[in-house]
Amino acid sequence: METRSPSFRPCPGAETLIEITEDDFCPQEIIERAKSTAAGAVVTFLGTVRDDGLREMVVEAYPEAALAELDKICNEAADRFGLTSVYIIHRLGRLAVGDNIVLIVVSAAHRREAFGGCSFILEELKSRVPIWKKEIFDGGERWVGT
Amino acid sequence: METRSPSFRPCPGAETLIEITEDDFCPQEIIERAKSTAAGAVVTFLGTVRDDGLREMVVEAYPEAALAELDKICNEAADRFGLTSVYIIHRLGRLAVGDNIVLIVVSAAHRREAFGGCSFILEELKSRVPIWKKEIFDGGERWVGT
Amino acid sequence: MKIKVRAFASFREMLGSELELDLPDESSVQELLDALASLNPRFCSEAFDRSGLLKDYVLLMKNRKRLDRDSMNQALEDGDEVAVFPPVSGG
Amino acid sequence: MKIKVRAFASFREMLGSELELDLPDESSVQELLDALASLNPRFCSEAFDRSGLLKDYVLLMKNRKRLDRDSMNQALEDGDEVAVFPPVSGG
Repeated sequence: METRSPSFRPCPGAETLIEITEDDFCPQEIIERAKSTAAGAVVTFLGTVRDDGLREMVVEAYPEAALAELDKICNEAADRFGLTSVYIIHRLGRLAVGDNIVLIVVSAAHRREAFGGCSFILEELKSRVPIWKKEIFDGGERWVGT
Repeated sequence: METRSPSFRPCPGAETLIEITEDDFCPQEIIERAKSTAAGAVVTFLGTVRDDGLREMVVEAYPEAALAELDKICNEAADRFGLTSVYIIHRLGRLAVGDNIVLIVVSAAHRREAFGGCSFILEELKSRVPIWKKEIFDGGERWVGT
Repeated sequence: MKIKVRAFASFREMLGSELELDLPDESSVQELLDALASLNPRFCSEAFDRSGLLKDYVLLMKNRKRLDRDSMNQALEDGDEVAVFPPVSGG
Repeated sequence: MKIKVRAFASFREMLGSELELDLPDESSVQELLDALASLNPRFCSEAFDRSGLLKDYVLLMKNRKRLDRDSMNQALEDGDEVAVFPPVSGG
């Protein structure tokens, strides 16, 4: 299942894109889009599957609710940190060790806003967005955070 | 003038690369290098020339001293935040609006270390490393920070 | 009335990802949960404590809006979508 | 003795990027700066206050190590590299 959604409630002035998708993504492509002559700072968070002895990871979402929540977070962050653009891509499905899980790219005029906005989005994503990760080991499996 | 230097005092365990160069860089290439199965988080700062009404920017360095100071910062950050890898590239020479100026890519097991390390390196770079930027406007020019 | 139930993560593994329950008109959220508990004993023991109260960690949404514990007696309407899931862990 | 002087940013524009001064043996950092001031009146007025003290914002390195204001009387040695520059602004 792939769900693509350009942000449906864009923050005035901020360019936003939110995707929840089984496809891998290309950080470079998004970073290039985030660059603009109004922004002097682009901060990127890339989350990948860390080798904690696991064989693979499965990511599941409540896609409609997750997109709506990400969209809210995106607008909150753009307002609060005065961001020029916000891009969020979260992958779904079976992922191997080293695979990309999530990409957050924000741009702003200055570095503090860009760092603050990117880190805020990640924390909110982890605590509010209905997405779950299950780690699969050779000897068993467990849902992360439960 | 191009000055390339693999880090000469690498932090034990952390992969590091420091460059001061006239050439442009490719964030994707560095992000791919920063990814490792030991790291779950890659944080990237890209600084670009913001359009503040300027025509171009000129970046100048005391290259030997700048490389030595960046190397120190790199090792301090790796130690303090337990980073898996640190990459710093700073450009020199004449840059146009929108051009890349600086790239900092760090990886760590967890997001907090990666954000903390990347932001620490940028702040230290701005305050300690002998690199100067001059903004050139249609009506004049000024050295930044003086 | 028909209520669409969507379950995620560990609760999806117990209940299936999507089911439709036929409940008496004006059934409450609590009554929907009771019906789910009676469908699956594992869900019952994972989601409820011994006194029959929903455990704190269980999260609910109605029509994609979070429901808090004060809303358990809220009446549902035909076509409502109720989601039940454990704490989220994205990112 | 020969002292290599490297100047950066606005000071490079006044002094040139690299020059070699021939000073009496055991000249101090202060004496080197006085020599530089006498070379270029603009550097003199930008780097020194009216009482002849180096302004706080002027930064110095000897052999790529920062020199603080306590080291102004330090004797230089033949072949030393002294750098003079305004506050840095990289990043």
